[in-house]
Amino acid sequence: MTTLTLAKAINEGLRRSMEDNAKVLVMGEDVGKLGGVFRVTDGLQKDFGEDRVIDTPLAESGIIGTAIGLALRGYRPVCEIQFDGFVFPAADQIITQLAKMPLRSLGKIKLPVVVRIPFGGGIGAVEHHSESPEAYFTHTAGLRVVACSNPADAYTMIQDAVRGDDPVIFFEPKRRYWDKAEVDLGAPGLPLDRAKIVRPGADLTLLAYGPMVKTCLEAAAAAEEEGRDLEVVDLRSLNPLDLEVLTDSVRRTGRCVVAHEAPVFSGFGAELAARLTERCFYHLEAPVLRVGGFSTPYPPSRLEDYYLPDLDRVLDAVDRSFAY
Amino acid sequence: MTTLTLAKAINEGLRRSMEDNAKVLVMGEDVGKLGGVFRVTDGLQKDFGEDRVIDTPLAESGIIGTAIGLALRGYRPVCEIQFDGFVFPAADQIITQLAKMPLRSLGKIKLPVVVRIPFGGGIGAVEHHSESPEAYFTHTAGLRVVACSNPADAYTMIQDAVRGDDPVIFFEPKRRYWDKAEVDLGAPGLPLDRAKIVRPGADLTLLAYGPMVKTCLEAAAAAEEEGRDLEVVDLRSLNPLDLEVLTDSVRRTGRCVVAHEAPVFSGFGAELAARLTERCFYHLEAPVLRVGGFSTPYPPSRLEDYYLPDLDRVLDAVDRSFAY
Amino acid sequence: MTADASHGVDTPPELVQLLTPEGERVEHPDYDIELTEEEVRSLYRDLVLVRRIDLEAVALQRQGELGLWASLLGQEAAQIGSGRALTDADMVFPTYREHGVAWCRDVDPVKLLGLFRGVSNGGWDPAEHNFHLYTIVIGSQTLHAVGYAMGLQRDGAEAATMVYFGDGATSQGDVNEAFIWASVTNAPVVFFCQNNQWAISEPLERQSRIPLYKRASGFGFPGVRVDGNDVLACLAVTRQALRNAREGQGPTLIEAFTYRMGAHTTSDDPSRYRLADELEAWKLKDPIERVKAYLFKNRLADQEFFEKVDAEADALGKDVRGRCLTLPDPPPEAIFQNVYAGPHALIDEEREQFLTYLAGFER
Amino acid sequence: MTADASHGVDTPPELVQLLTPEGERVEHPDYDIELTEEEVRSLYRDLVLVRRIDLEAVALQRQGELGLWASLLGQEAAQIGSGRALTDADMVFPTYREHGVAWCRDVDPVKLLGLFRGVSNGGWDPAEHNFHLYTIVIGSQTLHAVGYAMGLQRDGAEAATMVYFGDGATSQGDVNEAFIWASVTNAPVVFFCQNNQWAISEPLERQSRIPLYKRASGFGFPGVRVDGNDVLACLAVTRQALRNAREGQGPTLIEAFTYRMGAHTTSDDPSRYRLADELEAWKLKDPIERVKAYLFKNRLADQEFFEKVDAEADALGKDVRGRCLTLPDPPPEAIFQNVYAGPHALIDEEREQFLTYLAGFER
Ligand SMILES: Cc1ncc(C[n+]2csc(CCOP(=O)(O)OP(=O)(O)O)c2C)c(N)n1
Ligand SMILES: Cc1ncc(C[n+]2csc(CCOP(=O)(O)OP(=O)(O)O)c2C)c(N)n1
Ligand SMILES: [Mg+2]
Ligand SMILES: [Mg+2]
Repeated sequence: MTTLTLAKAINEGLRRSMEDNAKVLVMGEDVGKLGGVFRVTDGLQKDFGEDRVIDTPLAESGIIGTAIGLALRGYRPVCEIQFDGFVFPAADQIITQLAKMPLRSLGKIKLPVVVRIPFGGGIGAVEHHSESPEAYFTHTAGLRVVACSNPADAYTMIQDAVRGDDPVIFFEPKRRYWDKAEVDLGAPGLPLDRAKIVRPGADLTLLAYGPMVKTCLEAAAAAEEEGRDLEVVDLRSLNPLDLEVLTDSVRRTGRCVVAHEAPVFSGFGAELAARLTERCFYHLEAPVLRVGGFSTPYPPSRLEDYYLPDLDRVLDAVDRSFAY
Repeated sequence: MTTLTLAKAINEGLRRSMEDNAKVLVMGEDVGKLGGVFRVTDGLQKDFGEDRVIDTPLAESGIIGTAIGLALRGYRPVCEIQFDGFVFPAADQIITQLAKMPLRSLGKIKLPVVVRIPFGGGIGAVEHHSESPEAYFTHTAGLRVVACSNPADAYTMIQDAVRGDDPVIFFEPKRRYWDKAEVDLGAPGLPLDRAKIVRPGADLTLLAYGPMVKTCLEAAAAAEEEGRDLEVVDLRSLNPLDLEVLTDSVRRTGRCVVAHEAPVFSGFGAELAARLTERCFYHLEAPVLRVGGFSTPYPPSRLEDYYLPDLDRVLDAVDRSFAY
Repeated sequence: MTADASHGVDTPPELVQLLTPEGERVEHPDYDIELTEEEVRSLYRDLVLVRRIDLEAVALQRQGELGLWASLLGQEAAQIGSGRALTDADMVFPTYREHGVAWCRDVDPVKLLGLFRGVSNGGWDPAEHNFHLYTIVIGSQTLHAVGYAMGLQRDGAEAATMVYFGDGATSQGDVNEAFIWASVTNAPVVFFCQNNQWAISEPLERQSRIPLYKRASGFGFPGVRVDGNDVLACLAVTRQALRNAREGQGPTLIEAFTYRMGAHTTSDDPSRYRLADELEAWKLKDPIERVKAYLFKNRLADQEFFEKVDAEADALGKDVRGRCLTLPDPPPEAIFQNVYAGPHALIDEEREQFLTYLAGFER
Repeated sequence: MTADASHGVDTPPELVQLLTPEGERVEHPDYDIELTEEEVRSLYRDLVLVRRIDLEAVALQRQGELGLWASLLGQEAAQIGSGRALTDADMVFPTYREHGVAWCRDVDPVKLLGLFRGVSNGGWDPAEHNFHLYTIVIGSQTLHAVGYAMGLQRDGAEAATMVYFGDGATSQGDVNEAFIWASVTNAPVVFFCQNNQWAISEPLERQSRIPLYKRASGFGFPGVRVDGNDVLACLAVTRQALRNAREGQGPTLIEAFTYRMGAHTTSDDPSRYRLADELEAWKLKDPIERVKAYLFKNRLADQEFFEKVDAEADALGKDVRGRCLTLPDPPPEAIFQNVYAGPHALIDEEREQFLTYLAGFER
């Protein structure tokens, strides 16, 4: 067991992947000497060389487009998008090419491209540096979408993402990059498409992923003092969902609150609410409620504490659920 | 009253808008001499000149980006994206600029840009010509998103979209372009953000927009023969939703099926299901069910009849709803 | 003047030509090519056969057998000339109109028809032919080509990639990003732009105010304009560019100056936006006629040869048509196949539900 | 050679310079400028004042008063020279680092600080200053600038737009599309690229293998490289380009060759990727020192003048700091304001729910 920050855990996972397979490449803006603006790729270029850790021109479409080409030649590129808000110039390559080319080829082509995206707010940043664009990708068939929430998961999930033969959008909770935890560098993790009950409970299910897992755990701890026993489930995989675990949890508790930072409207929480309601209709004591960002652009940072769902907002939703 | 196809109705609406306001421009690929690949802009360049009906270079980001610049100078551009699947090169300009600039300016800037997108399948086309990307935009705060379903609405909705001061993503059901109906060229339409009950019914609410409205009306007609009285609501506006009309309908009928062509997973139907379940929890006899495309890329056209929700798939969902 | 004098609005474009429209063989100081009689005849045969496949496809579309077809009529020389310059190890990234290049890469024409018929979105194995799938989103394949070329570099392979795109495509951000990537990495890639003068209804002036081959100068690599209706010149220029790429000299942009003699696709009506005169003028520069004239005048082929090729074309057309008509529709469950390489719970669930639903109709 | 000879890997770039690093006034055949003593002193004052604002902002960030700051240190001449070339009617589209241009457009520096403090994402009225909002998504504003210029054309306005971007930005598809749009429409726009040698940690070689000003030649309009640390040259070259634009001669690309003397932003640590020597070499080319030397040597200003400017800078710094500290946070409900111009049911509902929720804490 080693104590690692989440950023360092991904770094170690990438390093392990690169050691295991010479076809694994890392590419993106400033990923080389600088080690990325969050230092997630720190030291990799020094150890694996400029051919495997590529500082790219400043153009996200180019990053994904050339990564696809490299994958077609047998490489396994791990691309870094510097911040969530800068993934959109690459939207076309991701949505029309990366996601659809394997089907287009009737399975002849595999595209093991991982797109790492530091996402979410809470770091006092300027515009475009605090967003949560996951719903754009969960709706894009052909992609796997995952989000890690803690160092141990991050370490194995990034390796699994790199090892798999499908394109993966890999969300990293940037405000948790500096959170530390014990990581067993030898242990295999839960499979990439499995959810994890991170706190068992009987009264209500809190569903979260990425940065909100910690918030939900805090909310559950606070609720405990009021005598409420909340279960917290970390989705880990957003597409596909681990519906067995989710359905079972919601059927047991009869109540569910979904939390994410992205705007609630047409956000990923809607899918969770709609699908779980279909599956748990007779078990639900209350509608699945959603807590998330407002249906506005991410506000200037002096307002982000109001915008981001925090412990209080989560508990408010819990209260509303129990009011049914 | 005049009989017009849906395509011609939009053409007439655009013409009216351009006559009313000299600042209104039309721009896009092939919108000039050709009149657009669907002839929606037919004749406009001839009558309003090349300065107001602009054949642009072949680049969607450029189309939206320059339209934003023109709007900043006081123009009201109506952009055509040639097909649904080609909107993604413009995703960045739409999502990070068009949608967010008004807030960025604290309201100093208004961006009356309309982005017309012929969408949906059913025309036997090759890849990228049959998609339904609405959920990418409904989740993007700062945009209004509407979809017309018939000539009369199309005629007034396009004018309202052009007249408003917000950016509007305007979806046109391409396989209904040639549907004809009576249009009153003088009458004002329902406000742009209002839903319309296009067939009243008591037993179940069918929610649809764009091309699926017709399919749902057919389904309702078929269900009638089996003694089921289905209400069909045409959303017209996807963001914002006309929740009053929707909630009232679902509370009355106690059952709801949502239909769209886009993949169900993380699609816009999820928002409808989640939100209406919150609002109608005690009235619902069954979960809100969704019928839509599968969670796969749009298939080659020889398979599209299986992929697209048709009368039978809608009725199957209706049956499932009544089975609760 | 510090303003770059080469911004070139005034410089008249040069055109590499080795065979005039009248079938005269001409010299070019930088590009020449030694071909056997047999090789020239073989190029002629290629041109005729791909035109026939194309005509057959247009007819099949008219008869409702294809949803759409993008004709290569007029662009045969650009495609055969460049396609025959490739070695097996080279990798090709086409648009949706490179039926002639597909022919050079031994892709069964019926697979191309399948795409336009709607039985698949692709249909051949790119690795088997070193010919990537058709790409419909304009320009996006240019970045794939550069990425692939970066892979070739890392593999130390003696090969290059060649990517096709149209005049309209040069306006897309992706194509320009591809130029940047290629020049910065010195990737072994040849950008082959078929300037057929039109992007659907838009003439070249809507995309550029200078000749397209000059675009390369802004990115620091060579650009060359070749007579796209001259199969010999296309072969010579492309061969040279590919060789340069393989030898580590980086990218080249080739502008093949040609003409889209047909409609943009079978859905298009060019009479709405261009004059018939233009087509008539280009007919005089037909890419096949000049080779025929050359072969004939120089007695490199006789009537018998031409008849044999025509007969072969007829047979090929018939074969392609016949096999197109019997192309089976994919089974409905194909919708769910190959979306992911690994297992995927959501796809599995939807497939199962769908098959149950379908089975309900059989009861 | 038909390959465009101007692909220019070998051509050494020329640099328009009117004032050497030592403060010598030099002639240039194409660009010259007549300025009164007063005008040169005024430029000097601008340079000093914007550097002071910048230093103050860096200090404020260090003290936790700003979330971030993107320093213009070293780029003052490029920004003041070009900014002072503008007329009131011209419209400017900046990136996030054009504090010097903002100064020329009379934008209150505290409004810039507000953005980096996190009280707004913009903060000034673009129309009031003809200075658009800062744009953070690299390159996207270049298309807005061209669109605006197309509007100017339609209005018959005697004005141009100028758009700023960095060396890194030249790799973005949008920037290249902007070049295409501008050249095809002959729009009155000046592309002002501050090549400060770095895009965060990436040196220019990651973006281009030839001098950036040559990019324009690939699109058919003039490009020019100017000494970006020479305020006179920047003024002269920009003035000329803007005049050309206003007179219907279309776009120009100006590459201002300069250096980012500080970190990319206050979050950055340049010691990880570049050598201190480089900075030392560029310090000798400081944009302010050379003007001072020129004024002093030519007795166009005396010690008193320099002291007065310094005092003014001190006062300005103090004023800016003071007002920054008292910048009020926006009220929470500002989250919902200005998202849409018209009424929007969803926003209204969320605002109401949120305010009710907030009120719950007050009970
Ligand atoms: C991104 C994108 N936008 C629009 C289209 C629609 N479209 C298909 S072909 C075409 C014109 C292409 O012109 P060009 O690049 O010159 O190639 P050509 O068809 O002439 O071979 C357009 C606009 C598309 N396929 N992709
Ligand atoms: C689309 C996009 N991708 C990435 C970033 C992150 N980023 C901010 S500044 C920067 C470097 C910009 O370099 P350059 O264009 O040279 O401008 P400079 O900062 O040197 O003035 C990067 C990569 C961004 N803001 N936008
Ligand atoms: Mg063309
Ligand atoms: Mg820079």
